[in-house]
Amino acid sequence: MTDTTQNAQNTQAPRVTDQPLTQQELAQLIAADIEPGSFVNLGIGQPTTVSDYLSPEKQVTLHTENGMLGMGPQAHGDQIDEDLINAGKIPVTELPGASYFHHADSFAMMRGGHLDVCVLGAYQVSATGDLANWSTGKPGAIPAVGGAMDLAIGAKDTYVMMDLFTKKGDIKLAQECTFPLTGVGCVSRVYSDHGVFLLDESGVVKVRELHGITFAELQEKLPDVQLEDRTGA
Amino acid sequence: MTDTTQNAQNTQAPRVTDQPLTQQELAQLIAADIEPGSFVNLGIGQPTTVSDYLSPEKQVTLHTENGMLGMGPQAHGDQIDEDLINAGKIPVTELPGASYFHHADSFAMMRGGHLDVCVLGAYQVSATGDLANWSTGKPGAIPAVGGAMDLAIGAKDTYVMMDLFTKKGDIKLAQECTFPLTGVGCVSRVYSDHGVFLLDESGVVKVRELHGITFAELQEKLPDVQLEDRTGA
Amino acid sequence: MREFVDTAAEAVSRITDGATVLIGGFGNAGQPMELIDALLESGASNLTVVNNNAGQAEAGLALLIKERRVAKIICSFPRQPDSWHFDEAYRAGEIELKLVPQGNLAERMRAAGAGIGAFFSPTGYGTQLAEGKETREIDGKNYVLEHPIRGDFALIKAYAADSYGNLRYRKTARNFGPVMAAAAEHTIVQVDELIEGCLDPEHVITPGIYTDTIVRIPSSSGAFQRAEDEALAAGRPKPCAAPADEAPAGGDIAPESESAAAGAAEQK
Amino acid sequence: MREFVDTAAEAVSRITDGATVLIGGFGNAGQPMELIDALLESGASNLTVVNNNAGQAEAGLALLIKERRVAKIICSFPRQPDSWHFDEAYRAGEIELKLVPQGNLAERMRAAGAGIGAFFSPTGYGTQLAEGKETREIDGKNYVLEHPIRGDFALIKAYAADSYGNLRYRKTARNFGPVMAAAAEHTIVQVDELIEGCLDPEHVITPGIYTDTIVRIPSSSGAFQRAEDEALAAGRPKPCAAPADEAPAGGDIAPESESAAAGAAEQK
Repeated sequence: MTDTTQNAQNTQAPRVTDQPLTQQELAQLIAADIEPGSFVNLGIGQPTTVSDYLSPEKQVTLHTENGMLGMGPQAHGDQIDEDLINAGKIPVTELPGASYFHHADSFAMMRGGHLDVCVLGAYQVSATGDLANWSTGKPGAIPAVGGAMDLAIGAKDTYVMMDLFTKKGDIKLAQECTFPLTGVGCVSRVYSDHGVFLLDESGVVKVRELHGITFAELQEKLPDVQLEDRTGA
Repeated sequence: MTDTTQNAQNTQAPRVTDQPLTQQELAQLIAADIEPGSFVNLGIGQPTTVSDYLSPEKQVTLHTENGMLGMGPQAHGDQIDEDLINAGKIPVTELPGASYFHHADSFAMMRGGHLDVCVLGAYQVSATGDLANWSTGKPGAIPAVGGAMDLAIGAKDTYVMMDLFTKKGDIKLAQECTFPLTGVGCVSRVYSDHGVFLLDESGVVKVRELHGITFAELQEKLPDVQLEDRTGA
Repeated sequence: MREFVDTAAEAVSRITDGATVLIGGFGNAGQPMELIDALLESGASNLTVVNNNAGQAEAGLALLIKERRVAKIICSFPRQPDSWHFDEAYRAGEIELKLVPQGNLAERMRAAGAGIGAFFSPTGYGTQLAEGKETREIDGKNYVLEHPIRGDFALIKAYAADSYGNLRYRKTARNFGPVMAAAAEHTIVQVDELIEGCLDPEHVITPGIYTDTIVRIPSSSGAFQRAEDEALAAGRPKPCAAPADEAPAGGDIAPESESAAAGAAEQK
Repeated sequence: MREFVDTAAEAVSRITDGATVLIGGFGNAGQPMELIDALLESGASNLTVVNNNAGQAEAGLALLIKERRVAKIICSFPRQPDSWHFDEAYRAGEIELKLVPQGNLAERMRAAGAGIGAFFSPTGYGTQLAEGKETREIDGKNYVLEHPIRGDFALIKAYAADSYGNLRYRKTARNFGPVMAAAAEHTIVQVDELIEGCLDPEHVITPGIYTDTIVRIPSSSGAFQRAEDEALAAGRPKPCAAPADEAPAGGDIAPESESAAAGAAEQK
């Protein structure tokens, strides 16, 4: 967590709204917050949609941990080359300025902190930035971690993109994670449909945005978490 | 020390002669003992001369630790390219099948035990294969190690090529090194003008060849070292 | 001495029961499918296999596992929708699983090839996968001690080998190949192309010192490469190039063009 | 954001007193001479310098040391016939020397770039250079614990950069460049050539993510490369090729020696 621009908000959208953000709005918000010229890894599922809103002028370079910088959009039709896939094993394209490297070099690039941002999904995030996103810990489940633990610590900043609540209504931000950890103190921001939260080792959660939930309602859901209102509302 | 062919002698030359070997004969002997297809690093100075006797049919590939496999002979005239030098910083040539790599990859290749043989010079070698070749330990001398310690452990087998005696007449093979060590238990063979010695962790020195010195004379010079006559003489 | 052989069966013939075999590939890219099939055919059993996954559907590694020839697997992502043979063997207690984060898997093999005794990795610190492992705080950051993973054999796929055993790869099919080639005692490579003469020394990815047995087995990679070569020769963009209006500008010199959109990035 | 600048002076202008500067090169190959000269000119002092050597004769690093701008040097081989400025500073107690075996030097910078907290190296075990360091026996072999060497800045020389900051090198001039580029917070590169467009993604040695400031400074490398390109275009062997009768046969397949793909693969 080396987030030096925790208060930056690159969009002009209001910080407090009555409705939760749609997935598209959330992706747009994250894309707007990514600095021009950044090197970025977008994780499994929802985070991938951030790329739809990265404007070309920002010159953001995408990394895929199976050995490439300068990854382009998904390949279709004649573009498909079975030797050119992303970490989700989906055929992708090559952008100008791309480069290929082997797995050890690729993960060295992440582990060494050379990427600016990783955007990841999560089951749970703790107030101090612990991440749980690789296992629900169900007994008897076959474990599989892939690159999750490497990605968690694989950039200067790790952003989580998630719904704030599970389908059952449990909040996914917590004083401590109850699911098996992916990484300790690694998440610097949570982008959720109900708000944006800035995390650090203090455990005090800075609430940058709130959507469809009030500060008081949020505090009620998180009785053990110290929240700080930074919405300016 | 993983010398599996300690008794191999690929030349037909006699193992015991009255005269010490010339430097050329010694280089020839080492070259003859290097297995066909080997990957070899020849240290700066005398060991370099071994390459003069490596016949093309043996398909020996030379490594230079500044980042190349497939190094050719020294470059002359128009061949000289300042970007193509050996570890002694002398311009060299490129052979077919060559490859270039960076310093970390190059030393990983050595440290990982992928080279078959390193041939190095020495101030002293101990009966158990300790090597001293980087510092005479003179007080006030400016130390410099270069790749010596990496080379010492940088191959499946480390051969030392040296005169058996200093100019002052001291023997350079000893029960224990008195000079600062370059590596511990790393030398498997000593090729000297006065004989060839096979070393291992037992500390019993197997004498494979003797030139211009008898077994009795050698034992007299090395009262504390257990010698075993393998000359067949 | 390096050997060039004619068939996949010959290529894997040295592999004996109980061997540790590093198998390259990430998805289908770089997967030495014909070598794995030959290993299946060879009958070698009680194997330890290192691969990113644990086999998929009814092919390759999945069949090795189905036939209970793999006693132990070291991988990062065994569980997949079509990993039913692994799932069954695992639930039956008939295969041992060592789960390793993908970057640690790569770095541990890199360490094996590079002669590193062990290294402190930040990945996995504080998680279940680091339980029982030595940890250390260095400069205020926490690390886990990780040890090398060596192979008796590596089975990898490269795009081309020259007559000196130097290799080049294609695109993301490079993945584990160079790392495994250096981490194994004996490296067996299937290639699409054998180059008469030699690769450009500047472009060699795996130097011949790391390759032992080479067999040519043409695959679809060759067709993709030929299509690419033809396009470039005709002055057209590579088939795999993103459409021009999607290409982002690079540095400060050519600040034109467009954006990046990744396909779904599953952490497999 | 990556910057392309016009002069060596601009390129090094961020380097301040007390910085740790990794300087590439082995002998003259890959030595960023003009960047070092600019650093001398800049006046930055109290530097920690990491280089294989400690300056030679009356140029570059030797002059930085002569002017006592280097408080500490980390290198493998300071003592040379023409290292008189270092020798004098060292004997006067005016420069601190950390002597590191060359491979450990490279690997410690590699560890810095790769996020490794520390690693066990066999090199130097049982020697003076391991005194005071933690050691450990692993699988019957002895190792010394070595820590990363990071730079605030790296000054390196590459052969060519494209507009995305991707680099390629020439022959043994590659040496420490790729390792230092990844080990430094800010990497400053002098190149002979700026490629408009981009390098072939398969042939990029240092990806642009590792480069920050790039300046074009033509050097003799350009002349050597042009001579090589001309020879290849004319069907002659590269000037640096060993004479045919010195060439050992290569593999089992094509014991003729041709450099096949040289240069042909750059996209522009």
